[in-house]
Amino acid sequence: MISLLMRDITLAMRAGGGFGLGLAFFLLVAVLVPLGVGPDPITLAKIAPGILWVGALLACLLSLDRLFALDAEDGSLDLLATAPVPLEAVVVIKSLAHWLVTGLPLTVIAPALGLLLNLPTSGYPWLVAAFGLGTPALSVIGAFGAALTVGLKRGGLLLSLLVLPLYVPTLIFGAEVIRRGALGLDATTPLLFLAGITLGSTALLPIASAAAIRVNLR
Amino acid sequence: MRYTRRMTLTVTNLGCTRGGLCVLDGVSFVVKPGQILVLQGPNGIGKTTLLRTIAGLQPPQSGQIAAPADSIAYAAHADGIKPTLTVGENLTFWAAIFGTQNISPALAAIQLTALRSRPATSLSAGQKRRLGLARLLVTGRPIWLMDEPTVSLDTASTALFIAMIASHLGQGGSALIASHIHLGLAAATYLNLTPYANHIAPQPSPFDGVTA
Amino acid sequence: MSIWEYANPKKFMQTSGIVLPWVSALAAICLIIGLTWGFFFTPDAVNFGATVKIIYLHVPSAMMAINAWVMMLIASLIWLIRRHHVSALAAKAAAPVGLTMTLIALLTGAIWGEPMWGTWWAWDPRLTSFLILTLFYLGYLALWQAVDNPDTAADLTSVLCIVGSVFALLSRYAVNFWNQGLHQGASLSMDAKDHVSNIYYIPLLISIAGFILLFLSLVLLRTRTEIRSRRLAALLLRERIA
Amino acid sequence: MDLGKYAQVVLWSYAGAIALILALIMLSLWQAAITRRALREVEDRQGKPNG
Repeated sequence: MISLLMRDITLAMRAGGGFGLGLAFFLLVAVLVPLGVGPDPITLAKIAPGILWVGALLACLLSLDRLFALDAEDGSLDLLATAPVPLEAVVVIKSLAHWLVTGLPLTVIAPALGLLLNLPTSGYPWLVAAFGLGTPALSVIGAFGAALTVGLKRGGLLLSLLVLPLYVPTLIFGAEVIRRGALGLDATTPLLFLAGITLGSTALLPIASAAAIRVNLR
Repeated sequence: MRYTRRMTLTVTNLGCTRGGLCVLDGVSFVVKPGQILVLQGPNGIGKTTLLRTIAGLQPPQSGQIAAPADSIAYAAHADGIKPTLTVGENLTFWAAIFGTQNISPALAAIQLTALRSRPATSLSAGQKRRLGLARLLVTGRPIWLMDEPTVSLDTASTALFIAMIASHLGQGGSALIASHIHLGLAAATYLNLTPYANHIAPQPSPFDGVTA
Repeated sequence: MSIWEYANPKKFMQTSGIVLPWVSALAAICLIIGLTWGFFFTPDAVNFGATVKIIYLHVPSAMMAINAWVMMLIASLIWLIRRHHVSALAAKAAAPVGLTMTLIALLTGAIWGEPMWGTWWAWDPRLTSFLILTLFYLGYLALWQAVDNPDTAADLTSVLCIVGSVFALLSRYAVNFWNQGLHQGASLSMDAKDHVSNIYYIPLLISIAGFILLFLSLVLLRTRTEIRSRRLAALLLRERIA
Repeated sequence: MDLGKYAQVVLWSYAGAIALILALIMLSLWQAAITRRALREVEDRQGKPNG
């Protein structure tokens, strides 16, 4: 299974792998919003948690529809399905690879973008904690959406419509953690909810995703 | 490498569907170790569907497929090769998935050792096909299901393919090949699927008897 | 898991053909009685004035919006486990009705809230969770449209419905967390019927019954249409290959 | 039956809700009719109504 992880990461790193895509998009969102909303630090500070999270959601969504579609096109998905490897494990590994390539880098550069949005200093540790615990859920839930739409023609748009409502709990709790952190309050409760959602979806969703892939391979 | 256990594939009275439509019905055959069975029939008769059903990618509509667990290796039209990875990386990946360590014998068998570190994008269609066949070698599984293996292979590669198959059979392996052209394999038995094609009988639909 | 199980759409068509006229007639009666009684013959509430009359639309539609999704969930489970085509098509038929009920709940909730909250849309937790439910309905319907093979579509939408239900529940409580809530308190609580004094209570019961029967008749009608279109597709398929 | 200052609110709610319900009913009936007509047409063409 490690070989699948390594392969997916090398694929993402190689030319055309789309490694920097999510990061660039996230940076764009963090730059465009102040241009749209105006430079006033107070308003920016207030909306910073929400903007960072919505930016992270969309950045993840960007690279998700290729998650299974690439393998389906060149036949790897069929061969993986007949390999001695459970499809659920394949889904978990691909979600992990997607997180390492997209979610983790977002968590690393999020503080820098927090500066752009004038996030209060007390918010930064909570920002990193929220992103670290929340972005894996984005990859796992996104993988479920990608599995549902793997065989479809215009799957990309449909994927967003299916996945964004599923992102709502992560978005709300994630933004809440940063908002409370920014105000200097203690944000462990929403953080625990966030972690709970991530762990729950990582444990259960791959089963649904694998079932969806099997249906699509039929 | 010798295939330790004797692996026989037995298919009895198999019916399979494509897009909800029953294309083949009542197909029965046995592939013993050391045997090749070539499925023949015009395009669209359901050769690929039959192979996919036996490989387990889709449920059969009727009939049974009996084969020891983990004994079937499936090679489809598409070879599952990542263009941005090199030949060696592609094969090492598939070897790791199937638990094989060393890929050099497989590379040697299809004479791609020289291209080991070349990215797969620069391979010709024939070389890609040979890499797909090499993948079968690294699976270590005795029963090969192959869908049109000789497509886009030139004469030299086809000869290579035949030699590879022969050595596979020599070690107790077997092969079920779907091909609309005659492969010229000496030890092969041929099965024409036309009699099993199912376009005459009307499809039994769950919605029969529903009227306006 | 054979391709189709004995679920007899033909028998469903016969029984639903008999039941449908009665259910729709009863639905019409209940709706007319419930709404006219509620609209014309109930006094103004002490702090709500005439707007109390909107509960006869908001409460039943809100209830049906949620019950429709629950029904779709059960139908999806039946399809996945027992492969009954009728239940898969019933789930597909119920989705637009559930969506309409959600839109009605949103519309009446927003309009009703306007005098109290001073704005047309106040991001109140309960109304917001209906907004999220609308997104789930849209996603579900879009997935049905996007897949051509009906059996694959039924499988995929069933899996989506099951996963969606869990996340809809999660969103429901996450939304509470996110905003302390402007929603009407205990004096005339939306869902707890026992707070409603009885002069409003009887017509409310009737209109709820009316909405349930309306939902049933629409789902029966739409399921029959889905079954007929599947029958049509099967006949055309035979024609094409014969 | 004086609706007081909230008349607008109540009337708009009822009008909107009833309009949505009627639209759904019309859509469902229309779809039912179309499918039924198409099915009858194919059945006549194939001459075997019970399949």
